[in-house]
Amino acid sequence: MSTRKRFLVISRRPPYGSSHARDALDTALTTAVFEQPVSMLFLDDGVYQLLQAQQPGGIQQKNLGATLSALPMYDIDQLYACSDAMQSRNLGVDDCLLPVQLLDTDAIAQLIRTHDVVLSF
Amino acid sequence: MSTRKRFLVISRRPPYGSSHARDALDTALTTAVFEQPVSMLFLDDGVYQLLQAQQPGGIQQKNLGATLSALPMYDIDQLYACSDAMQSRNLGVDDCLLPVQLLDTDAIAQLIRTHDVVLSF
Amino acid sequence: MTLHTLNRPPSNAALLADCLRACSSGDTLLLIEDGAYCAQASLPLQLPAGVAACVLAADVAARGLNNRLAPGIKQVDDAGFVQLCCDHARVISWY
Amino acid sequence: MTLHTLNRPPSNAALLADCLRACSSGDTLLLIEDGAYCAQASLPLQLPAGVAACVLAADVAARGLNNRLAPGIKQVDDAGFVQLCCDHARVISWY
Amino acid sequence: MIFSLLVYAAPHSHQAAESAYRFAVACLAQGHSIHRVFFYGDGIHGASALATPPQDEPNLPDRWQTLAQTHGLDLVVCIAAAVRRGVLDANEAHRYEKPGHNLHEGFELSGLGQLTEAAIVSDRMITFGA
Amino acid sequence: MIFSLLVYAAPHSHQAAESAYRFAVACLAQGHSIHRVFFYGDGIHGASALATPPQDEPNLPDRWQTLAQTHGLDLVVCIAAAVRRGVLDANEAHRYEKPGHNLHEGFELSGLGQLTEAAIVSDRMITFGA
Repeated sequence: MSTRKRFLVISRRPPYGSSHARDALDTALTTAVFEQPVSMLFLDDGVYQLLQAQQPGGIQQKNLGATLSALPMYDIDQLYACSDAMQSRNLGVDDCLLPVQLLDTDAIAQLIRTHDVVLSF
Repeated sequence: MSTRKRFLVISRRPPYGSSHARDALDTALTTAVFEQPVSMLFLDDGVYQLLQAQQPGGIQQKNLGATLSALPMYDIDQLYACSDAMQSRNLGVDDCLLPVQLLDTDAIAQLIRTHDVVLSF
Repeated sequence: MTLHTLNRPPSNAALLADCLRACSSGDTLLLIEDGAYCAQASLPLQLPAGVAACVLAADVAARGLNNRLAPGIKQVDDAGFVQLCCDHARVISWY
Repeated sequence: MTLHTLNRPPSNAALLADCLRACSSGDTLLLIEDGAYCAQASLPLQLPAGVAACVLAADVAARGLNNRLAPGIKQVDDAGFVQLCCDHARVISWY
Repeated sequence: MIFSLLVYAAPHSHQAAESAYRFAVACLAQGHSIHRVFFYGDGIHGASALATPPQDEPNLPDRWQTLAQTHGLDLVVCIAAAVRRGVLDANEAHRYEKPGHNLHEGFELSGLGQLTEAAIVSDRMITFGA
Repeated sequence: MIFSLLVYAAPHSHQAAESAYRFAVACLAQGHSIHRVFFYGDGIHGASALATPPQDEPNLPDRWQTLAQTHGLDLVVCIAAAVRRGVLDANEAHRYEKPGHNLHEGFELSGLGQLTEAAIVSDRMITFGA
């Protein structure tokens, strides 16, 4: 495994309702542990993962927001969110629990072209 | 089980992609076998189940359309479809593999009020 | 009267539309799980006349939506969910 | 260049929109499973310039869509799917 | 009132499986009775004896069994849905010559008619789906 | 070319599980090689030794095993996803003191890192999801 590839993990689902968001996050973390460069792109309802003040104790789940906040510690700092998805949900970067870059349509297509492997959840 | 209840099975998913359509159909058939009056209502992509000429041999699945065609033999002849869902998909009653009554919004709400148990898939 | 539960976010527009068109006056819509996102003030529900909406409190808290709810939507706990089932003749789950 | 596969019907409008906005000129969209419903002439795809669309033949036949396809959308078999993967540098699955 | 529940979602994959359990607990706490919980579709995985979630995630099959013992619920798993997906009791394992069985204690495999019967004898039938 | 597949959907619940198998067959028929098929999320049910579909539905775990034997594929199941959902090999069953195990022969449980590794060494990684 001397080769390095640029990984992009796309996360489109909201947290908690299904395991997609958690699985996307675990995939990104594992990829980083394997010392591959990894970016994350939040699209559609996936941007809801970024909302602050998640308190999932009442539904018997782990806090996904807390895990997301730890991404920079794993050197996952290339975090992107679809600007249209944020705007149509009335979310701003100030509502987010960690810094993300907002991308428009052209920038999303460009981001994809700069990655070797794209895993979507 | 001397009581009789009026059952409504709502089927909203297209055939083949997931097991929802098949499970809705099996539920309706079983309910009829238990001699309960049962109606079926096709909403949203569920109306695609009604399309003629389904040939799922290439995807290793049973023909759902063939099972649907058999519903009247099980005395399930109260079959309804959402007229908006049909129209927006360019489907007419002539495209359907068995006779269904088209219902508008008011008629759908009315149909629900006349049933005791509603099971949706 | 019917209790409608809905557990998907507003992006599942067809589901929400089907649910709302199936509501009659006197019905109640209870938003659960990812349906809690439908309770946000920024995406106002087009409720038919005579239909009330409420949302499961644990799902609101889980998703960090406490400060984002539309004013007309009441939060209920699990006991409230059970009570709503008792108060309506039938329950339809939209998912 | 990227091959995009999509396996949900047009009612999942947000998925289709995300897929199409992620396409660059030279990319190909392959409709599979319930994605075959997106290949219908009655619901024309808004493909970006330079993006071709095709659909998996077995999924078209399964769903009874043979006479309903948009003219510009080519049917491919499983071998064609594999070839499309080879012809593009990466594959993204939209589901 | 008499309730029955239809669980049509798998634990760990969809929240609906956990919502159903929470609802059942609330229902019983208010003095209602639950006639049957019917597991259908992917919901049948909620009856797996081998499910081993991490310590900080609930083990729903265990919890359902405990609830059923305490309150006399009937936990019925659709046999057709379960057998094709790989949840078997000893009988089915024997019938199909499979090397083992994995239906959790306290659950039983039966036909879809048990869903119809539950709907008939209960005042309310609530579906938890995905 | 070297392919790897990510299967993120369960047989009998979503068509994607069957699509993945068909794709693998077509891939091999054209002379490509498949380095690994990685089963994740609900896809892990595709590795159940107890799955018993009706005669007219394909048994995907059996078919994957046969394909793997013939063509030397690596069938890896995400251990974290499998264990919480109730698909165990003998080791995990022993570790968690479970009464049996149900991982189909020809599959192995391993970490999510095997997905990363597969993506690195393969020319193409194709996801079949639900």
